[in-house]
Amino acid sequence: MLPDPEQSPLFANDDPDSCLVRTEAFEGPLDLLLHLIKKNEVDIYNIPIAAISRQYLDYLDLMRELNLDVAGEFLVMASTLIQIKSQMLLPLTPDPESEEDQTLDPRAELVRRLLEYERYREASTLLASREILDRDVFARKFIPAELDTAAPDDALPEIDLFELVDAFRRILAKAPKDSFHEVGSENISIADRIADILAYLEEKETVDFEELFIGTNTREFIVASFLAVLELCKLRMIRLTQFENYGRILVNSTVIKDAA
Amino acid sequence: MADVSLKQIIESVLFVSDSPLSLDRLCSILEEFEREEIRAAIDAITADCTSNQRGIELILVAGGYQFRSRPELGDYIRRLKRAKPARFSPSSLETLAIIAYRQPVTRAEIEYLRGVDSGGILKSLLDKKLIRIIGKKDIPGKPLIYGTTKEFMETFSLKDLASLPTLREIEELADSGDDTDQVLLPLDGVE
Amino acid sequence: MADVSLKQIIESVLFVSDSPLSLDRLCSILEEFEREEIRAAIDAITADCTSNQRGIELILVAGGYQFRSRPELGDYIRRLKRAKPARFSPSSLETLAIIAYRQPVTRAEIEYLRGVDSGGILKSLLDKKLIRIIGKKDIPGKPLIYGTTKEFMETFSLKDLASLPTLREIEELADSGDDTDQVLLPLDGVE
Repeated sequence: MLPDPEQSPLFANDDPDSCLVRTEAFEGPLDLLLHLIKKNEVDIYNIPIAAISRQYLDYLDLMRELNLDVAGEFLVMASTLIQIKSQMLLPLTPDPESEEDQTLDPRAELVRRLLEYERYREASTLLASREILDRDVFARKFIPAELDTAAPDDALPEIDLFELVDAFRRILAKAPKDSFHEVGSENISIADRIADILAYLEEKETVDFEELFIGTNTREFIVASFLAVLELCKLRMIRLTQFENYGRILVNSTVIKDAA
Repeated sequence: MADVSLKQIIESVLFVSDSPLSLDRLCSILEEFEREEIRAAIDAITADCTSNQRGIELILVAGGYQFRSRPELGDYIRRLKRAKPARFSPSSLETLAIIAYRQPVTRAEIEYLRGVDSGGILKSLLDKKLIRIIGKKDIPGKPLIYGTTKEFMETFSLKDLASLPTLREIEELADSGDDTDQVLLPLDGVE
Repeated sequence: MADVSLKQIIESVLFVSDSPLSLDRLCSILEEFEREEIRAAIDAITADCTSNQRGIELILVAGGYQFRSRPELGDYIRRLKRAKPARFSPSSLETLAIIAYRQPVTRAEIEYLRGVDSGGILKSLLDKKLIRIIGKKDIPGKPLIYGTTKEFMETFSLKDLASLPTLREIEELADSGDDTDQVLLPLDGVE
């Protein structure tokens, strides 16, 4: 016999001393909802929304009473629950997309999310139960003496992209303050364009200004190209010449060819 | 060097390597041997470890071969290491599971699935090299996409990604009418 | 754990240790065993390695026991090292990061940011073709200007420089809710 979910209290508490639980045991609203569904022993496909939302809100109240921060995500879910609850009070709307006599259950999306979440939670326990390196099994993760003395190689090292950004982040954190400026994606595409333009000029020496803008005609691309040209002028790596008013503008490379 | 066997060579090479070595890698290092000979020697070493009551075993992990201590000896090794054994919080395991099974995946997708902000956890998984930035997704906002690393497979003793434990399939929602792949998330505009 | 032998235990402990372990140390780690038993197990392992055509041997070095590859296999082991991609040093990584994100950039600018001489590192990054000299800046001294190369993009599988993750994207991860302290809350007995 399933207990009547409408009657089942959330905090049924026979032994108040033995019932400490960490709020973090609920990783988020989905976790809390799953807990309530299990606790009430209700069918996940047929959640008694009124009872579950009441218990959910009780829990949030309890957190507030204890002066705990209720994370925004919990509040978003609370409003979702209330919305579903009010939709459930309306007569079910027939699904116009469906030929069959089907109706849209307002709970459907939430149920799908819960099931998927439950699936990943299950996956996480499977991961935790594996033989974890440095917990259950151990390998030699050091360069042994016999390799240490061998000659180093010239192969390209392996780096992770994140390591690169993180290195830059650390540099900026300790670099003199006045050198700080935001590196946004725009800045990077300018650098990109600078590299392209210089490569282009390496082959052609002199080109038509407009030639530099051939490519994708997105606004972003044009702006980046233009700023790249300005930056290169500033660095005096290119020179712009115009023969007459409103005439063609020619771009020259001034880069001193030099064997590095 | 006629007096050493291929088995000895492979054992010593695998022994000193600090990361798993794939069959391809072994073949390119030991180019004077045939792939089949190398494979046979690996099998022989694997069998030796099992039958001769050894303290280590040869396993296939992250696409390569690596000697590892036998799991039942973990207790003794932890005494030597003293350092706290690697531990994972439920939230990092959850996040890792989502990335492992759904990669490439964006932060927004992870957060939709978990229902909570996951930036801090992503950062710490990146720091631990368990996940990596694969690139940017070609949708408005160009969010970063994440995937798991070789270290992830090494850490969880996975031969390859295909050998992730299979999950109970989600039953299609009864009467829900739409049978969208679970791969699709109603995320457009959530960014 | 009656089903594992002392020999297995000692093999696995010696295997994972990154430095030689003395008999004293082994005795203190494996306190439930007698010194004589441990010594006998070590001798047995040593003998096994010699008689069973193994690729490694157990030797006494610097007062402790350590597995080493057999000296006559050194040739093969050195091939492993040659074939292995080197790790990037933190200073090269820093320098490369500055060039990637700040290009076009001069050596003086790099050194200003890093606070140390970076000539040697620039040279080695140039050798590895990860960076290149784009040109000279037309200011007194005509310093060289550096930028990244096509090889750099290939190394990181980047479509273009715009696909480099931005600093802001990483900062956002780092800033969002880290694993905050866990608070105890009275609730009914969950797990």
